[in-house]
Amino acid sequence: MNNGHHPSPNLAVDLGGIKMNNPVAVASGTFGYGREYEDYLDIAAVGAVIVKGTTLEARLGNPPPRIIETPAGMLNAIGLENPGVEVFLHDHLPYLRDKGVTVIANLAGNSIEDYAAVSACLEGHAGIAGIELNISCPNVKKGGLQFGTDPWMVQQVVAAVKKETSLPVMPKLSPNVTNIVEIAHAAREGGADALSMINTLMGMAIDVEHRRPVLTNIFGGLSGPAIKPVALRMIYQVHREMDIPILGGGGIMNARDALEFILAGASAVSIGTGNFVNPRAAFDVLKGIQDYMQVYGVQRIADLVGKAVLR
Amino acid sequence: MNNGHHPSPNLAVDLGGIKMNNPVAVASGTFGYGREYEDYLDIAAVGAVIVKGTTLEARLGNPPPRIIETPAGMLNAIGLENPGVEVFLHDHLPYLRDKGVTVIANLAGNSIEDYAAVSACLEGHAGIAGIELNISCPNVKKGGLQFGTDPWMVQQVVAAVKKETSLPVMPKLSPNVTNIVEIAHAAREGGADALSMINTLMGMAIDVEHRRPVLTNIFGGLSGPAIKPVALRMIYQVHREMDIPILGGGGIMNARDALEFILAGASAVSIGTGNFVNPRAAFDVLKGIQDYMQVYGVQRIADLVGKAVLR
Amino acid sequence: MMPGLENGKILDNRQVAGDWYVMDVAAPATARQCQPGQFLHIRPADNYDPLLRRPLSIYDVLPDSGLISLLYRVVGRGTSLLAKFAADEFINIMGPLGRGWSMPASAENLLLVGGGIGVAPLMYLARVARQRECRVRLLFGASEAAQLSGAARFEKIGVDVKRASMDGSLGYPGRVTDLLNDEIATDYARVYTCGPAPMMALVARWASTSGVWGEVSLEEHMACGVGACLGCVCQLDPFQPGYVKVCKDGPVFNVDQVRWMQQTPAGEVTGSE
Amino acid sequence: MMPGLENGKILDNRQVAGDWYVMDVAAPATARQCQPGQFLHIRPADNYDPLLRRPLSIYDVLPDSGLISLLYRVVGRGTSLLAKFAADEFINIMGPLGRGWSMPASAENLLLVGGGIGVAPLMYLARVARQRECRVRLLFGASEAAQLSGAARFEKIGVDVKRASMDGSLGYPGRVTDLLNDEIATDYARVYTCGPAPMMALVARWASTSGVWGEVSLEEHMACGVGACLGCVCQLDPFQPGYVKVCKDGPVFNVDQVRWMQQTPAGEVTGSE
Ligand SMILES: Cc1cc2nc3c(=O)[nH]c(=O)nc-3n(C[C@H](O)[C@H](O)[C@H](O)COP(=O)(O)OP(=O)(O)OC[C@H]3O[C@@H](n4cnc5c(N)ncnc54)[C@H](O)[C@@H]3O)c2cc1C
Ligand SMILES: Cc1cc2nc3c(=O)[nH]c(=O)nc-3n(C[C@H](O)[C@H](O)[C@H](O)COP(=O)(O)OP(=O)(O)OC[C@H]3O[C@@H](n4cnc5c(N)ncnc54)[C@H](O)[C@@H]3O)c2cc1C
Ligand SMILES: Cc1cc2nc3c(=O)[nH]c(=O)nc-3n(C[C@H](O)[C@H](O)[C@H](O)COP(=O)(O)O)c2cc1C
Ligand SMILES: Cc1cc2nc3c(=O)[nH]c(=O)nc-3n(C[C@H](O)[C@H](O)[C@H](O)COP(=O)(O)O)c2cc1C
Ligand code: FES
Ligand code: FES
Repeated sequence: MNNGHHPSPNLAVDLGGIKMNNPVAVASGTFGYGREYEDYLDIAAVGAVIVKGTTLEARLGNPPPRIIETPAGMLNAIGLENPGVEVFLHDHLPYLRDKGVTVIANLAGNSIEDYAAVSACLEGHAGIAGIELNISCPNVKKGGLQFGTDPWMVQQVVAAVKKETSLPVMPKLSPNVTNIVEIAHAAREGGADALSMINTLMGMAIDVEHRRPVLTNIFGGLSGPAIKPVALRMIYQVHREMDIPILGGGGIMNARDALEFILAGASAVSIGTGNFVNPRAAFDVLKGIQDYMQVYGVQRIADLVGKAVLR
Repeated sequence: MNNGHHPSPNLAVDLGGIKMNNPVAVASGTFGYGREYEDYLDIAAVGAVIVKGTTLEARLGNPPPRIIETPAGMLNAIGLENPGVEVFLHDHLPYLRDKGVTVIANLAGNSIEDYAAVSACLEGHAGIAGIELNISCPNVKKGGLQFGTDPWMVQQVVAAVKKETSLPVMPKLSPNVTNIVEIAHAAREGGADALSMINTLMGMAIDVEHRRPVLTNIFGGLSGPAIKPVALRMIYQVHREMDIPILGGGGIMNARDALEFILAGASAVSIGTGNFVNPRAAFDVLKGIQDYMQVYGVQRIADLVGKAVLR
Repeated sequence: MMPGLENGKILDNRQVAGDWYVMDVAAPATARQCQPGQFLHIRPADNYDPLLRRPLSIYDVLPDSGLISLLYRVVGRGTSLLAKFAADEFINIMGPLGRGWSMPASAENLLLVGGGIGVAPLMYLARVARQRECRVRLLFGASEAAQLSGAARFEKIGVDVKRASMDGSLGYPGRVTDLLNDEIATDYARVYTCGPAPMMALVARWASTSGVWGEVSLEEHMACGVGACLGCVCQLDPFQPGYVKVCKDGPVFNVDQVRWMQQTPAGEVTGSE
Repeated sequence: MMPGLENGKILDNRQVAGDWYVMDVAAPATARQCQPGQFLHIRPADNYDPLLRRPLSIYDVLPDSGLISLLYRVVGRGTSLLAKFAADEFINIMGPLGRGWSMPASAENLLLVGGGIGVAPLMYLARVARQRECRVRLLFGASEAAQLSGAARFEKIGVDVKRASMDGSLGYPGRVTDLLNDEIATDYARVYTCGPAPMMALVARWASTSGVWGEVSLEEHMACGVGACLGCVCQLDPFQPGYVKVCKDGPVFNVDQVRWMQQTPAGEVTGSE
């Protein structure tokens, strides 16, 4: 307990049941299984490590090239390469648990049954704080239509996962939609405990010398500072319409960016591409948020959430 | 006529009836009424000047701040400030016509009747090569839902305008949609002669010191290099599904960018934010396209359209 | 007057006080066209970070030598990059842009009031006015003495400078507008001012109540700089609907066009600091 | 070995031939950790243009003086920015990263084959090998004589260098792999190579057919550099599904792991040029 005149700000966040010591998480697919960044920061001190997207069975992913830089951003088409949920549970989770890392599992699938099954596998495994559902995957039964672009499918998939798990469930919304608020409502109808916003914008790049798409997959997900304005807008839209905790991200590189997200309505933030540029980004962002809170005398991080208002 | 071994490449474009001498246009709202850039380049040599969005009656626009820079982009919330169609026809059009400028009118409204009425006003005025319909406007009769986000409204508004005008009609698609191909189909059903893609992505920015949205309008349109990957993806998606000329734009700063759009499926390109950075951008981009065609021995610009293919 | 685009060659770029810098650029084609009170639209980097140009007033011009001087304060990314330019490097400038000060055609008595970096658009005004044999007095206020060092440049061409500093380190200790109390309005044909909005509001009030013709120079964030994007608008009078474009209709406006508000919330008139 | 993040101080950054540069950086914490064949992930600009880091091989290291040298070719935006750094400026480096060359523990005969800028990861390998009293021969091929000037650095530590230049201006006129014809495979315990993919393929074939143990260093576009993003993968054998991460599993791989194709379309194995 700090009894001084400037008590350290309270940074703890309860993200719909996901308990984080501080509001700065690292985003799925950008931080591996945590270990990869161990040389750069104390991964147990990160608000939450959202591990690489996991499917029921192992996936090889897409053929390279898988990434390409774009103005203030990058495109990726990894194709969900991962060793499958069993390997995650047995090779990676115990290590993270022993280290005291706050782990959020990121799950993906191509059918409602996939999602349900992979979620069920997590039951009984200690050390998972919650589930982030990557719903930007094609639903093979619906001709490849992405789950995240259809409110009904969003509701169904969330509900199916809720049935299989005792963990908090946080669907990760795709920004490639006309009406994000409608999708958010559907997610809550399905039983979402929190929302993660946003996943990547779908984009592409062309190699003008060879006259072909740069990525073998043609399309890729756009991340990085370029997408920050879109992410902020969507979070603001959802936060002003409904009362559900939001994990906000998309282009966060520094504390100022993170504060924009929190003021727009995010209870916590996630850093993705920013880790590649600065492997200590999560640490630096947290430090900057603390400094801001001290300067402005903000006691609890929750006091900033959604506080951007026109006056 | 060039009788040499390397004939000058054929740059002319027929954009669904809009005849352009070359494929490089300047985008609505970024080039005023052309005159503003006269000191920097020969505006009659620009492929087409798409003038500022015009409504039936004059509009004051939004209170400032209206613009803010973002990573590799900018947000704008001008709010369609314009003097109304009559002032355009009498104060601006004659000047452009006398100069020999290829003019595309950009029309906007808040009801189908608005669009029809403002289109009808253009009839009988020489010097307009075509109409670009800005359908990223709220439909007041549908509770402010944007025309461009609903296939049925898109079809209706295009059809209504087609009925009033003998000019080629090119709706400008909003990228803030789940399924751009569906919108494109609707536009063609409505009678669109060409498509303009894309308008701005909806975004926002927050002032963390003052804890308020930066723009008085809260939301603004994101333009500039940041959005290029999204624009390319949408054009590619539409071009591969349907056979309609596309005016492509979104973040074009140089010839390489423009060529990406053409290879993705755009018959011509438009430069918006790029004009602010380089007031001679339209000239420089055209020059760069010509150089590319010479280097690769491309005879007609049309030979490059949609030629990005995986091999 | 034909504005243009020029790669100016930097002759000097020096820190003059704290975060204030003066950059001298050889840009003959542009220099020839410059009028007092106009601005240049400058590209601070040859990349997309930052993307947009930055407007800076024309501080001084020697048209015959093709030289333009800029006085700028480092406040953010763009101006930080400007401060890093070295002699012999090139910088892309667009301009001159905007409607500058209305200049007296012949000898008149002029009062200039500059607050902080707002003194920038007043130097070339003073130079041209002195060439037309005007008597020119500058009330120059800043936060600290070092910033007032530029006063010498004005004095060199015969401007009578009265200094004020907020920290009291040089000249009158306090606000530059307090110096107006010592001025007799009828001594002046014109008053020109640039500085923080509250300061300009006081000068404008002084001018209006004492019937002196006056002009102010305003600021807004800009994209195009040429009147094309409608991004830089400003509502001169909150009780009258409609906007002016600071880049094209201004940046200079007559004091009578502007209705100053006590507060200057977002979207209302603000001026150079 | 603990990789880290360090602001290295640039001691020198000089053009050595055409678009080839050598940068010497004082980065003691990093230098101590470097193993031959590893790479550094470098931030070419302190802004978002470009956003991502750039991987560069460790060309040479003097661990005791905390000095790292990089040899790089200017090919795009990031490397152009690198070339602009001046002495006494700082550059942010992350590393050392990746799995470097498998080093002989004691004196052995080594053959190094470097094609163009692919010679970069071979210098520190040679230095460490020479410290272990290996006999080292380098077949060094480049397009022109100037690029071969770096051979002196190898010779200085007792490496026997055979030169080849495509323009015939120095050494053997033609491809460096032609020099393999003069080599007797049984003379060597190991062969190490880095260069354009077709070159490495020829070296790999020579090693395999003559039964010499060999390693190659591969390249792929990278984001994280630490095995977290799965962006830099490469399919070592087009007939075997599955990918390796060049940044973490490599960049060095055994010649037997890689099945070289005649063509190297997008997505297949490519090597340094
Ligand atoms: C007509 C005009 C003349 C000016 N003359 C001068 C001058 O002579 N000396 C000087 O120091 N400053 C002057 N300014 C202000 C100067 O343009 C800003 O300080 C500068 O653009 C800040 O850029 P930045 O990247 O350093 O700051 P940032 O805050 O990082 O800039 C972010 C964005 O805000 C804009 N911006 C920030 N502050 C201002 C401002 N006060 N006015 C307009 N846009 C702003 C920038 O152009 C940019 O688009 C003038 C402004 C205008 C409009
Ligand atoms: C492990 C490793 C070691 C390397 N060592 C060296 C070295 O010692 N000296 C040297 O000159 N080059 C080396 N390269 C290649 C070097 O990384 C690229 O030339 C450089 O990234 C190009 O950046 P750019 O911005 O100048 O070019 P751009 O083409 O503008 O780069 C655009 C993007 O492509 C990536 N990229 C472009 N070319 C390559 C490439 N060949 N390999 C990987 N990514 C690429 C960039 O990192 C960037 O993300 C190495 C690459 C790898 C993977
Ligand atoms: C290389 C890469 C891989 C990613 N993999 C996943 C993934 O497996 N599951 C997922 O939900 N999101 C994935 N994402 C999306 C990120 O988690 C994050 O939502 C997105 O990149 C936007 O945030 P940013 O701009 O901070 O990177 C990935 C992003 C990148 C760049
Ligand atoms: C300041 C500004 C004003 C704009 N005004 C209009 C407009 O009136 N009508 C319209 O259809 N599009 C308008 N746009 C959108 C542009 O025409 C263009 O579609 C968009 O900016 C994307 O292209 P860019 O990235 O090249 O700027 C405007 C864009 C900007 C930046
Ligand atoms: S900056 Fe574009 S209109 Fe003024
Ligand atoms: S660069 Fe991220 S895994 Fe190799």
